[in-house]
Amino acid sequence: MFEIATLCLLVTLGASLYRAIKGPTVLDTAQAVNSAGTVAVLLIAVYGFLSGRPDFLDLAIIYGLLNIVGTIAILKFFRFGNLGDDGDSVQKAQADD
Amino acid sequence: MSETSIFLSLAIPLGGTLLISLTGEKPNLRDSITLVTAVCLLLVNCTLLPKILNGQRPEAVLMELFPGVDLILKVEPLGMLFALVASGLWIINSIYSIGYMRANKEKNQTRFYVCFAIALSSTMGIAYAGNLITLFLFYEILTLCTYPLVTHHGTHEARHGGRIYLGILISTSILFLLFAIGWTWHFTGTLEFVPNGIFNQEQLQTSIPLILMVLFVFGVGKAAIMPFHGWLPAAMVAPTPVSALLHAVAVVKAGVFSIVKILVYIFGIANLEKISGGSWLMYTAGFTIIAASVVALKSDNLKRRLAYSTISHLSYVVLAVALFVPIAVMGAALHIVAHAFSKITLFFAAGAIYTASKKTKVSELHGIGKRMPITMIAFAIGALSLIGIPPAIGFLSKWYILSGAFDAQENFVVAVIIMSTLLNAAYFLPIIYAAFFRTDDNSKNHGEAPTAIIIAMASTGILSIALFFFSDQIISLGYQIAGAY
Amino acid sequence: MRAASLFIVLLIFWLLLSGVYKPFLIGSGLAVAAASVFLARRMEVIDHEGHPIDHAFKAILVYWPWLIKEICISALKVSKTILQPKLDINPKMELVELSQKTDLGRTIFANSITLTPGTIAVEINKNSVLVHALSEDGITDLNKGEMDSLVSKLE
Amino acid sequence: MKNYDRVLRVISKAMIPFIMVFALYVQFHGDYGPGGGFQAGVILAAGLIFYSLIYGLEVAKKIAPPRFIELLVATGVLLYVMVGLMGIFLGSDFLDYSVLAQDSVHGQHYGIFLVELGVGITVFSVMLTIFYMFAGRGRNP
Amino acid sequence: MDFLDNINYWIAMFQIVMGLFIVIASENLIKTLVGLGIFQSAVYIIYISPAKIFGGTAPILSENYVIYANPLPHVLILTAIVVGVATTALGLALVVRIYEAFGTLEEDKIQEIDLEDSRND
Amino acid sequence: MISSQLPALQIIVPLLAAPFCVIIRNSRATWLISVLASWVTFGISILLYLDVQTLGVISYEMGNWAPPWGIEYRIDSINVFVLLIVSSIGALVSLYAYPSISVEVDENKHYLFWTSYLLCLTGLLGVTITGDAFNIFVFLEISSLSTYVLIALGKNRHALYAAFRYLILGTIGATFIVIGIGLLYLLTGTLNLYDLSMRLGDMSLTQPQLAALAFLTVGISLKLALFPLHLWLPNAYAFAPSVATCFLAATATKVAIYLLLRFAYDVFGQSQIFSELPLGEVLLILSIAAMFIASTVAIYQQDIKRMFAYSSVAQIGYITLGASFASHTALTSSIVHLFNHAITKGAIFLLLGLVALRIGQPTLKKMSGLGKSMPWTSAGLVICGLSLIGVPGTAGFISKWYLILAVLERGWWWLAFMILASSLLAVIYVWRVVETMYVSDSDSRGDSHMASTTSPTSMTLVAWLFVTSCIFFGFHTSFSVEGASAAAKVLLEYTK
Amino acid sequence: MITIDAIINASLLFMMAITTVTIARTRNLFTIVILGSLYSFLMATVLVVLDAVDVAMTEASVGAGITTVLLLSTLYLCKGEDAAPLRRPLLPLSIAFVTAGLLMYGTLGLPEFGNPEGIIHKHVAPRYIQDGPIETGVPNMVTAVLASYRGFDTLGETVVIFTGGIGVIALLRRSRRKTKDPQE
Amino acid sequence: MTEILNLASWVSLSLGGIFCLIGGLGLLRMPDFFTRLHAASVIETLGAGLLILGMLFQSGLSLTSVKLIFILLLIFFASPTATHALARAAKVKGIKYFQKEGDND
Ligand code: NA
Ligand code: NA
Repeated sequence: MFEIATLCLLVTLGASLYRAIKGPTVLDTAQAVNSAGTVAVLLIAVYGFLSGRPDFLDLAIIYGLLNIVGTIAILKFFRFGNLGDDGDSVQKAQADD
Repeated sequence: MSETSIFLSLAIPLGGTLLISLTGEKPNLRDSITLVTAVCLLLVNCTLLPKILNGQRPEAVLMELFPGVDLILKVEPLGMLFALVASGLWIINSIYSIGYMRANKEKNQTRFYVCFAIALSSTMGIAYAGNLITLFLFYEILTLCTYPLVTHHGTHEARHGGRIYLGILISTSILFLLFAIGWTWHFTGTLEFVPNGIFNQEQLQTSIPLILMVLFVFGVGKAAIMPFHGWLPAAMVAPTPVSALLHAVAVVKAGVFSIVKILVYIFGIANLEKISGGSWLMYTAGFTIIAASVVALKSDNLKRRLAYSTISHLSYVVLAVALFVPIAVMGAALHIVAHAFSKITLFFAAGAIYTASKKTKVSELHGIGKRMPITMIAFAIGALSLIGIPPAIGFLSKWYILSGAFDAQENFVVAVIIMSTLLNAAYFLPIIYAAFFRTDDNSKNHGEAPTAIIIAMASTGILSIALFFFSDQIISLGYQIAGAY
Repeated sequence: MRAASLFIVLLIFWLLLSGVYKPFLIGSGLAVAAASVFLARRMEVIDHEGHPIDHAFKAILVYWPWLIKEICISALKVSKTILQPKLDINPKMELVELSQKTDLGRTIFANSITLTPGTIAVEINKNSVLVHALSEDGITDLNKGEMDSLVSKLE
Repeated sequence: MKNYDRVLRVISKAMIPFIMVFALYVQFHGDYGPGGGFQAGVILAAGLIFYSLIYGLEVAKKIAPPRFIELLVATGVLLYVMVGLMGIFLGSDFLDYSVLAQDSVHGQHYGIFLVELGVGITVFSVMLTIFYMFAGRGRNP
Repeated sequence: MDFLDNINYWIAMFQIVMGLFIVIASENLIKTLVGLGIFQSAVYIIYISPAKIFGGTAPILSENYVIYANPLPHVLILTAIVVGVATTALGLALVVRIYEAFGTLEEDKIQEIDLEDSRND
Repeated sequence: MISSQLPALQIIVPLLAAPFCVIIRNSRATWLISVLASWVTFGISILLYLDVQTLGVISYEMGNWAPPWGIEYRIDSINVFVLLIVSSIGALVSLYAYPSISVEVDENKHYLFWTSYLLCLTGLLGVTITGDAFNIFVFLEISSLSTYVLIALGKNRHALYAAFRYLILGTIGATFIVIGIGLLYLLTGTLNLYDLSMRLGDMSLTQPQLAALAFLTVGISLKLALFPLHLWLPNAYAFAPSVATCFLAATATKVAIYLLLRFAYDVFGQSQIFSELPLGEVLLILSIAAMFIASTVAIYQQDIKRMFAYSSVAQIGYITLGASFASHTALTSSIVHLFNHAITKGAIFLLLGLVALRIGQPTLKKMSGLGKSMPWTSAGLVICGLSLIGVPGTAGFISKWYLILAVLERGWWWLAFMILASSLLAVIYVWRVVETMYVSDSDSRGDSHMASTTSPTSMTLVAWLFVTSCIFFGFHTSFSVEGASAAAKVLLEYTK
Repeated sequence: MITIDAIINASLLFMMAITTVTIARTRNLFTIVILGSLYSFLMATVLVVLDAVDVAMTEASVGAGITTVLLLSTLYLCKGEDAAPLRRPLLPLSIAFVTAGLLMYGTLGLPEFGNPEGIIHKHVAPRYIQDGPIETGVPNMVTAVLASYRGFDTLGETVVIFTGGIGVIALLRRSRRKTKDPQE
Repeated sequence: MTEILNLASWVSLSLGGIFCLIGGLGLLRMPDFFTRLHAASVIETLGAGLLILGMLFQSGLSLTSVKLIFILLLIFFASPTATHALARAAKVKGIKYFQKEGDND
């Protein structure tokens, strides 16, 4: 029963990978990798049950945590990495607070 | 006791080095130390002489270099002879140097005397070396410590000359000599100098001894056998006392001495005959004698002419040994002495001429005999000695060599000696003739060189003749060498 | 007060993760929770935003079930769209009014929008949120204000 | 960033204490499940990095002063070596934990715990220091 | 040797080759380091794969299992990962400094500047 | 109690000092700690050396876990010799370093320099002393990472790029080594070197064993800068701070060579690797290439440190040449040269450190007239140069002598000739320096920068200690040759 | 025998390979970094399937966490967006292929993996598995081996990290404090 | 009871898997960045939710379940945050969003 879920997740992972490679923009890649991260979390959880040792869910939690940390880091640097380009929008965003 | 003397013969010049470098600020003190050291060295060497004449062979081990090989000093007649010549001439050379260096206001005089003393120390090491490694060690030190002397002036030409000097000497010694030493060790398991050589009969049957002989002869680049003679004229850029040292005493003599010593004590004169193809040495030496003489004849530069003359006379020694007969070996030993005294006289004269008149070319020497009579008389003595005219020591050595050649029935050698004698005459006599019997056209006023120079030059000139009359000691040493096999 | 409650929550979190109930590990759980609370205070993350314990029960009992229902409905809708042979989408990006007074409220609102498939909160301003929707309906639904008012009640 | 994005700020506030507890959980439960000092150190550092991504480096440096963190770097290694040296002092070999307690298994347990703690401290502080260094360098004009 | 049986080795090999390729072929220092990371990570597969036993489980004591994977390679690779991250961190720090000093991240440009400098010496 | 703990303490002392440096941070205090630690380390090495002389092989079990389960330190005549080289140089260089570091490294980074220095020492000693294959990798990385740092602390911007290149190549090398070790582990199930060599046995090598050997060899060769894998070395040595250059040049490559010997002769066994593989031949050819090509390149260098760095590549060629065929004399020559070259290069870079204090990065042009302004330093350089050439009376001669004997034993007289011919290349590059220092025209530009400061006495003394030992070990060979000979004997005995 | 494990394993590995190829072809550094973190996730998942849970946890936290952050910081500091295209790949390709050949040669003789009869499961390791939990009282054998049996390796590992940290400080600390916080 | 649980578990796991697939398909099919975000939400909400529900049926009342719930919460908190951040970044970057032909707003 976990097999089906596992296979589905694998295919989904493949789809995310395809999107990550295909892009076309960096953000597409970032988004696809974020999705892939979520899928990996699920995959690990499911695999835990599949292999009969669900006590390794800690791993999935870590993946989840790092996925969000990584994504935020990516986005932060993505947006502020080009201060020259985005200066206006950043100031505007800060101004409306 | 004798062991101490051996150590002292190395230590005295080294101690002198130290004192000289410490007293560099005070030229008078420094120069006296040089002289005192030289005298002490000669005295120490003289204490060894009676023992050698008695047939003793004192030795001293410095240390074990690596398992099976010691650094060892061993006094035998040939080395004794060489040591005496070198240390004796150092005294005279020092006197001359003092005059020359001061008169010409040379820089870096302290460095000059330091290197000189080290050179003498290593010359002693070469003379007394008890095995090949020890010989090689001091041989290399000699090369290295004479390099600063050659490049003393620091000019472009000096650098260039120094490169050739060092290049050829280091290359030959590392490439051939060290190789030969290594191979000898591998082949025989020993590096000792022993009478009759270290090869056994089986080993003599192989072709290896011949190869080793070639390597040794060319490896000792200081012997200036063609084609490895180029360093000698190149080193002419050095101040004259250096040239005198290089050409008459330390370096070139160390070269031929090493060859003789290796041929006598590694191969053994008796064994050399058994080495097929060993006669190549004779032909090479003969060729060098003639070719160098021809070049000398063509050189207008006086020091250059003397240099090529040296190349030629060094090969006399090699040629003599290459006859492989005892009497010729004795002749070789004698020629080392003869050439030393005669050639140093010639160089002293050349330096005196330069000091007094700044002249360097043969063609400029017309009538100089009138202004500098003592110099030119000394020059004439040296020249006549080298040509082989009695009563100069040169006659004696040529005589023994020639009789060796007759003994060995080597007509080639006889022909070479006769021909080279003619060539010697051809490149020396015109100088003497011009100096005394031509009038000089336009020369500045000058007289003789400074006194120190004159004294030195006169003493070597006189010695060149005196030795002819008091040659017993030398000949008895020579007999011992010849009897060593 | 908030700190104490965070401490208890963290301790429970520890105990639930742990599963090994030895004195040493429980003790360290206490220490860890305390240390974390200490650090969190230094970081100034324990406030109504960081630890909104006040409305937790209301949120869990009322809001969450409602949200999950919404999510399911919209997810099905989006799935249907994806599965259609020819994509029938009409994306819109429009501002939607919001009535929350705190950033916590705004965040909950925005995240609820985003969590619901078919709509994404792109930018949040003081009084409005820029929403991208897969179709017109998404925005229309939001403009009805049900989610907005439910979230506002949580504040 | 703190003022720039409300969502990130609020969510991170809620998450950070849990990340810290989780990291320490990984540290303390390395004996029983996957994890240990290294992983814990990285996660804890990641938590602080997350914080400083959102609140800014200067704020983060106030919470965990670089000098202090640099001291921790050394402390972790020292702790490890000291535990090892205890083995020598108690008459056995370096890093033999069996002698740390009456019972060798207990000794091992203590030793492993302390050693993992050393690893955790070092890894955490090194990771954080590295991040400080990178983030604090600032672009050259 | 069935291909699929040894897929791990094959892929590891591929990763090594690709990693090495990126390292050598890349002009950009950052990309070089990423390649280096890939190259290093391939080793993990080489070590970890043979540690697994089919039908076994992770080497953490469990009531339901008697066969465990070999824990030793895991330990070794943990160390290797740590070494990898330390290397990467150091490499990146160097990259930052190089960029500040040379104004570029492209190797051939840096080498050009290098050459120019040594000519000026 | 202490004496039985020496193997562990050998590593722990410098290792423990490193974090203390981070805590203390004061420039002078950290230097003192480093000096103290490295001298204690040196002392321990000496004690270990004596122990090995009397007791034979020493085994130490980390954590009291018996090998092959735990990590074992295994000390025999070969690695104790290397330990002694590394720790002695570490100790002496640390003594020398203070004034040099003060000038060449930023004040607020001194403690970081010392920490890295101690870590590098730890790493190199760890690689040498350990009897566990994977532990080798771990300590190799400690030494490598700290080496990158030490190089990058050089003030010139090229130091950064040099360090980066070394980082890339070094990591590739280390990874190759790990792959090799991994393959060996897969094939034998053990990581203990002794156990490995037992389990590999003397049967002919299987495919994966050959691959493991190949990976190990390439990896180690990268680390030891075997031609043509030396590309990282010249700039790394040229632009690192003088102290670092000296320490690394004298130790790092030597430890890598030790590793090569260990794996080739002990773990695999020469009968396997030399009869079944062309490893010996490959090593031979590369060594010869190194001797000639690297020396030739050295001749054309203007930067003196780089010149001697290339010279190192060439000299490493002599060492690997001796290792490329399994005979007692050859191995002895290899190990003797490992020792002698460590001293010689150490001395050269120490002296160059003194020069650098005076004139900055030493180039040929700037060295003109140095013979007058820095007579002692220049004289030292000449002596060391002679040792590089292999002039008798210097340590370099001894190594070359044995190498030639070894080659002649094989009947390869042509090779002996080539070895000597390559020494002539050394004459050329050494003499370029000597000529510049001493024989310069009177209008030498040197005088301008020379008159100023005098060299720090401590530095001069240590440098001259090295120079003297260059001569000392040229005459007094009982330590170096006998040590090397014993090591060679052990290596050949391991061989089944 | 094709088990679900094998399928997961194989497909994840293929995805890794594809990711690597993409990284090699991509010029945008940002994309490369993001793909790098994806690569780590995939690797970590493979490691889970291979029963190396501790390693998986580490790889995930390092690869997807720390390394990504560091790479991004570097990108920020270096203003780098695009890498130059790869060099003319003749030399790199040949080096890579020699290595590949070597590896293939070696791999062909390697024992099949997954087989409990493999030599690595017979020597040394059995004690860790059988006695490890008893001798150390730690159920996680990886921890037991890591911290006790091979505790010295782990000390070395800690020192490696320490060295890395010291190195980064040495390289990146400015002599004069001039911090310009990127966030503000 | 067990069988019912198993069945429920099977159903929800399969459904979860299918929703993930649908989300993945959406990632492939959707025309622009924003619309793909919507597709991804399906994975993160229904896909994840159902899968975890399925696992919860298996694990029953245990600490495992608690961890599963943690994971779900984590996904529910983190993924919209990430999505929001991504969308905002895209907006700032000025990435054009797909509009139906003829729609000019
Ligand atoms: Na949504
Ligand atoms: Na663990």
